[in-house]
Amino acid sequence: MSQKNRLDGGLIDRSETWSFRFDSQYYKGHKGDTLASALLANGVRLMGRSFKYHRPRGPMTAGSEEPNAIVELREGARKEPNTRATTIELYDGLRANSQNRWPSLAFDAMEVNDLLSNFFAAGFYYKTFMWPAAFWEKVYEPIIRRAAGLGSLSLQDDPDGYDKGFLHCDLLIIGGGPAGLAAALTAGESGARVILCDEDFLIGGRLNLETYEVGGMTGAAWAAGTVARLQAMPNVRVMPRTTVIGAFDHGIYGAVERVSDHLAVPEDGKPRQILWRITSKRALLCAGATERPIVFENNDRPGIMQTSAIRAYTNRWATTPAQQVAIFTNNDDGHRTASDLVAKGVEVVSVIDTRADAPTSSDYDVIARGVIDQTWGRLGLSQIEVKMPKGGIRRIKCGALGVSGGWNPNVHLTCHQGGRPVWNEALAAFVPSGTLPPGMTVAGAANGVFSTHGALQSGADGAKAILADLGIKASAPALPEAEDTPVRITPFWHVKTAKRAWVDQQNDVTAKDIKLAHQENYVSVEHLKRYTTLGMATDQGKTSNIAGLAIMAEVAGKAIPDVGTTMFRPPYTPTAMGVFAGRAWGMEVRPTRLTPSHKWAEEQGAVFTEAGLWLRAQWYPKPGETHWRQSCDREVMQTRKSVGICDVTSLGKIDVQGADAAAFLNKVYCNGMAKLPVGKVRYGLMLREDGIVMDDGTAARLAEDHFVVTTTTAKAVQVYRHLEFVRQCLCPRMDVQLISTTDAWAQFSVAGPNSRKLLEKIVDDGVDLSNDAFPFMACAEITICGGLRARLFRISFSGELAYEIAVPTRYGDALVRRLMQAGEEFDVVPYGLEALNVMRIEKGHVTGNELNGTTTALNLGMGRMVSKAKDSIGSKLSERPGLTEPDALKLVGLKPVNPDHKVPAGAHLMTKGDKVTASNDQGYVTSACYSPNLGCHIALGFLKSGDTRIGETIRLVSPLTGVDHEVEVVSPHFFDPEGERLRA
Amino acid sequence: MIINHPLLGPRDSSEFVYLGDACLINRPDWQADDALDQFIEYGHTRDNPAGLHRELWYHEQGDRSWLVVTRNTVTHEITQVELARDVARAEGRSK
Amino acid sequence: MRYSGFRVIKEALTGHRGWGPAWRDPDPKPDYDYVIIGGGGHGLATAYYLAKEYKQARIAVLEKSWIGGGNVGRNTTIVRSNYLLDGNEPFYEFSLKLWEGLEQDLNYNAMMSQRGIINLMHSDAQRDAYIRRGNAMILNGADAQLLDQKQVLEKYPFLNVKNARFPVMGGLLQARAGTARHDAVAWGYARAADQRGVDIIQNCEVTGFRIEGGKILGVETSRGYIGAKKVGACVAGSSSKVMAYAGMRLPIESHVLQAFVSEGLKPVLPGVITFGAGHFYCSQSDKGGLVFGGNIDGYNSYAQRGNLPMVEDVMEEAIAMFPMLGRARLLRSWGGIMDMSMDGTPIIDKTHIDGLYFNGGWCYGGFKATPASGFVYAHLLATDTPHHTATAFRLDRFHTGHMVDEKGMGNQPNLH
Amino acid sequence: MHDLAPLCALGGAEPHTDQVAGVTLTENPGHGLASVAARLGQETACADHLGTLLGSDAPGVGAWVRSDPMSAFWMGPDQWMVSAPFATHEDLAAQLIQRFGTSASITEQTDAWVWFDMQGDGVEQVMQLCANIDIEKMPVGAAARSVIHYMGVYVLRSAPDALSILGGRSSAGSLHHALLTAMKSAL
Repeated sequence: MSQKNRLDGGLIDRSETWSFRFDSQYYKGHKGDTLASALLANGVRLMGRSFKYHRPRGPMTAGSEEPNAIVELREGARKEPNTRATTIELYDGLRANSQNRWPSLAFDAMEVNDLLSNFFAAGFYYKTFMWPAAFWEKVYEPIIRRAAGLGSLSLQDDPDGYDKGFLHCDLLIIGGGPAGLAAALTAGESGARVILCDEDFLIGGRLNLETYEVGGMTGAAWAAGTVARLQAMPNVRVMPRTTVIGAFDHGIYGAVERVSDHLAVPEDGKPRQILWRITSKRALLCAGATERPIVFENNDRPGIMQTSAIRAYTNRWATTPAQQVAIFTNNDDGHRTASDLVAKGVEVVSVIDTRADAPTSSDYDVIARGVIDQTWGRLGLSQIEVKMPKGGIRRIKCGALGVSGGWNPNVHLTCHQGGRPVWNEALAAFVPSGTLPPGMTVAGAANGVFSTHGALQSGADGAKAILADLGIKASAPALPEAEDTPVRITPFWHVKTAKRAWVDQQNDVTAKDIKLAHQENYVSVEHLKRYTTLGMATDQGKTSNIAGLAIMAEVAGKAIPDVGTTMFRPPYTPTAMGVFAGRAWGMEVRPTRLTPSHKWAEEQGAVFTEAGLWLRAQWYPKPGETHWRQSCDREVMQTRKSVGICDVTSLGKIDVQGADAAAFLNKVYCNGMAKLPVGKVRYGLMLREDGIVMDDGTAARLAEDHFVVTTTTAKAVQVYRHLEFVRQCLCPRMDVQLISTTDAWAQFSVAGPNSRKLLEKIVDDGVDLSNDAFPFMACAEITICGGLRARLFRISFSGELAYEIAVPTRYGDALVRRLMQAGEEFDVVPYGLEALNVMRIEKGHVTGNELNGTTTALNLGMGRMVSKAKDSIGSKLSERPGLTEPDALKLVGLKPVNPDHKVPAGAHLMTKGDKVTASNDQGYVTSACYSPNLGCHIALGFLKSGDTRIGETIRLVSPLTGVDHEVEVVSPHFFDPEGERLRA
Repeated sequence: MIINHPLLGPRDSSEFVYLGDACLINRPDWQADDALDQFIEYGHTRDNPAGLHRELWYHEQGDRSWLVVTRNTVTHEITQVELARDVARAEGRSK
Repeated sequence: MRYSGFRVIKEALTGHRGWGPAWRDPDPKPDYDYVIIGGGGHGLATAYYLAKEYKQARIAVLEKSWIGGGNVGRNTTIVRSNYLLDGNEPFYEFSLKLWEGLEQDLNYNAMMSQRGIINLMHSDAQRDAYIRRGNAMILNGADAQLLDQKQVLEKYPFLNVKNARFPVMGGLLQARAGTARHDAVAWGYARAADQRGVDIIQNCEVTGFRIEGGKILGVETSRGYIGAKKVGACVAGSSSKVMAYAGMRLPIESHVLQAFVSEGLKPVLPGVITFGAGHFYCSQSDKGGLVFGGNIDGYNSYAQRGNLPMVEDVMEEAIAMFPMLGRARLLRSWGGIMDMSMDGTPIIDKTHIDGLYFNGGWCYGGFKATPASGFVYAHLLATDTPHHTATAFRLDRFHTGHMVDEKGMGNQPNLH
Repeated sequence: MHDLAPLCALGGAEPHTDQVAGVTLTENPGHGLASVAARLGQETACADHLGTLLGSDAPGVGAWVRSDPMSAFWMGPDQWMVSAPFATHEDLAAQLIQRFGTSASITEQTDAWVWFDMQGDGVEQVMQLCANIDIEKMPVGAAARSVIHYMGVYVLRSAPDALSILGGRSSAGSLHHALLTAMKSAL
């Protein structure tokens, strides 16, 4: 197919001719084209269907405000639904498909909705589909959902990568039109650190779209020259293809750079897009303005577009939507388009100008005080009907119609921090208010300065003001000559009609819908928007909001500013979700922490599990073991029989030093720590200030003024934060210093009757591990394996004679290998989290399942640990009646009456014979396992007055998992209750 | 947001962890006659102003300082940043 | 005027001339029996149930701007009753039952859609906790099912389990949960309340209380003094501000929560699904937009806008669950003021002032509670006794130590 | 001397090295580390000891003073991280305790960290994709604590084209992945 609507000139590179496909049809275009410009050049106006009525649609704009020409770009896993043809950079081999139509774009069965439009008036769905109630999910909604939605996702994982980055500057300039370029030049030459962002791939804004001269050359040439100058400055960063999406607090802006979207596939290792978090001292918004439509009957046909868009296609992309073009305008801008078209040899059949004082022209026919009251052409405009000033109508054949209702400054980013634009009568438009995001100023068309000269000037002035503000001396470059025509506009919003005239084209919101909303008292702008869905489409109302407001103002008999304006919220244009996630997906969602024995454990074929951010060995399968329970039971039995080794490095370790270290720990632990002797370890319970248990662990006193504190794996970070809070905010005159040493030491538990014998083989001479010299709860700094510094703690989570030994992390791998080797004679086993869990449940030791953020020391059976002889965090509030009720939950052990039964965690506890209802709920199971030592399943749980109900048979229910049987309440210390083994 | 750290200068708020109202520095005396009531008030009741708010931020990914930040909860403007330790000392907290 | 399919057809054929205002815009009367402060979902529902269930006349709802503009106007539309604690579950289950008949009751289609919610679980401990919760739900008469990974994948085949940093072990499903069209809930209650004679007065900001001898007499407003026998505050994010007029300090902090919607897409998510290894919840509206959110930003704020780090955090969790969403586009984000209470649970109670009542501290769970909150608040206002499903929502629970801390986070609002 | 063989943080017996375009990333196990925190009221004495050790003033806020054999950077108020060659100072903490006596709390930190050196043309562009540091304005001899993909790090500037990045040792693999990915993307 030939490019029959391709004109001369333009800013496309004709030396590069590319082939692309839209739906089933192949076309040719050039480097520098957008998909929309290339399709128009090929005579294609129909590019999409509307959301509700499936009306045929073509491009209305030439930019990111496009409501109609949205397509599915690319195919397979890279498919991007709802992509604006007007911003898609053409590349060789591009594939795009029309969306939300069936079976084809030209013939869409859903177009039947258009015939039924009377039944689909605004909000109709709030008034029906209610009977019978069950039909909503079963019948009505599925139909609605299938019909709704725009494009479709690939449902395949996005194959491309995204980056996040951080930039800092004195001045961020948003938009590279005349204002932005003049500002960048001024600030750049003054030596300020400048970042210039523009969403377009060709910087210059309207300078690239207009024909008038700047400094004796074309605007495009001046823009290109200026960009080159800026790029040569080391203090200026020019960022094309970069959309500033949001203005956040304190000068932080989000900007998305489309690094690879103009390529078929990103280069190796390169991201598709980058989310830049730009920290700026000041920002200058030079985002330009958007031409708005006039609303009239059937104003949505393919071929009807902004006059500025037609001008853009003509001048920049050397293409026209049709060979006969008409213009409908209420300001001089429409005439610019007419002249540019004539200059390019396109026939301008008529310029219909709503104004009495419309300018005349020798190049084209002008109808002053005319309006368009009807159009024809099902899949593309073929004819318009003009209501003549003196009455009567004239029909004019044309394939395109340019419409101009005036211009709206792009104030969006000025609203991101609550600022609301104000109405400017002269421009008949909203302009930025005084309440801008701190540090932001506005220049050029975005500030209502529409002439090229004015934009250049205000950009330069804006930059100067900012430089002065920052104390940077401004060296202002001379500004080029440019046109300075004033705005001439007579507001005209819509041509009254009983039929449908579109305001929001994508969502099919018509003037009638707005009137209906008013009739039903959805008058507040927010109600209007929500009831009619005006401005809620993917174009975010960029072309529809003001017309909607104007019509509401008219029917409500108010002035436009009294009707109000709607808030614009981030992002400025719809933004790929992937770019916000950056590299954080798949296995990289969060960092992974590895224990010092990880490499060795992998060699053993260990199965790992997630704990905090750590990967910890869950069990170590032996050949022949087919079920994890076999491995787990073996590890437990062998540890209790002889000796086992477990990597416990992930437990938090905090070094606490200083003259007041003991007093400090006495404050943060509810139990006494002050009198802990040097060389001893003590179990400690930390409460939150509200009296609930925060965490538990041990404190080892290595010297009068030196403790090492452990936390649970899960709470290490919170506990450290809490300790710093107490140190700095509550006890600022204590001499205590903190630092985390979690990663510094590889720590292994060596547990079991033979643990002493095993350790004796690796500790250096002179280290006496005998029970007298190194009893239960002793600790010491020693050396092992011929001089390596190590820390030894005689503590036991398993309930066995056990030690924890720590060495500098880099030796952890060697140590575990050495321990295994030295332990061969005892048949030493490594054990994982599952075995650890079984052994601690057998001992009634608590973990996160019991410390669930709602349990008190009392619940845990440790009420007496909360010392009242001193002040400690949480002690006071733990005295509240609700936390000390006589029938409070108490930690108990649970055993099934029938030994074959399980005691599943999460089950609830009831008094025997009670009905299974919430009111009879007596408690719940927190931790459960199979105990190979007891030969049955056992569990820990909380039971009302549990401590007084030992021996009682109660009912265990888990309706969710279909469990209901009897269990016996027993002491939580199932195994070696007297603790003889760990003292052996 | 940007918090102007008294020692380190402007730092992105994502390096910090927020706790709440700076009144949390004024932990009651455990031996006061109405200590329990004081602790209940201290632990739960807040002015929650729409305007200037003195609040505690912890520079977790920085120098581990707790800061008292004076911030407008309507505009998010930050007008003062102090080291919480200095504030606590100035308010007479000791050991 | 009743809404019906027949009516819609009749109006379509006659040019929609017959539709009247959904609610009136009356001027305030000098005094009322009941003044409800706050024209959000809860306030409008309260007025409706007062008028309907407790046959109270002379009721006004005072709204400082436009009704339904608070959290009911911008939320992630999730309706569920999958709570753990006895203080909560009966109330939310009562609410869900009200939702199930809401449209017929209001004669307004709020598009309550019971498409189910799945909370994903990623660890043994989390599974144990979910089993406990699912059991609590069933014990309280709600529905719950435990799904394994395969069952979850049947509903969400594109869920990332292949290279998931946090393995998906399954999920807790409440099939009766779902979503509702949030604006329509406010409008439906407003219209139904209006039809029962409730005066809905917009652009009427309360600026103070008139209190004498410990008893409420009425409220000062931007539209003059309005007398009232009983006043019920129901102002969510503005709770501390309004109750300060009565000299009260609350166990509440106001925080900002952001919510997000994507461009319209053909259906991909059948129901509501939440990420268990962080905080992310997502569904798809009938219009096709993915509606999702995560944590609050975490600092006190009345600014109604959030910041970039939380936006990134939420999207990371979205992509962690559904890597196929990488090329879907975020269309719009909002920030709303959340009245975060000290234990994450609301307060519905009398105050120390006779005739002044308080309803707030909804954190960001208020939408699903709208019907029940209105119902039990109406009950309290009318009878001066708490409704049997809401006895735990007391103002003095922090004194007595009867906190209702669903997440076990303690007295730090930004953790709930 | 003991006979346990050390491993590098990335799991190898030898340090790991990568090269992308003109930038090399090298794991450097050759530093002994210890934190020095002044005791209450001993701030000056502690800073003086550190100064003598470095042959200059103790590093101020955000500064890194390099000297031979000892170097130090500022960690927080009255707190520094001291480094020295591991080969000769594996017992750095013990040595410092002798030096500082009761004027400071000393804690061994050698294996709490993985130390990466990044050198070459383009390190600034790489760092812009990693951490929210104004790297273009970061002078040689500066030390900044920051975050790289959820991991707390210290970034030290040793030369215009050279940075050192210290991260938690247990997450060395994730940090290495983040740095290498950024190098491939930026260079």
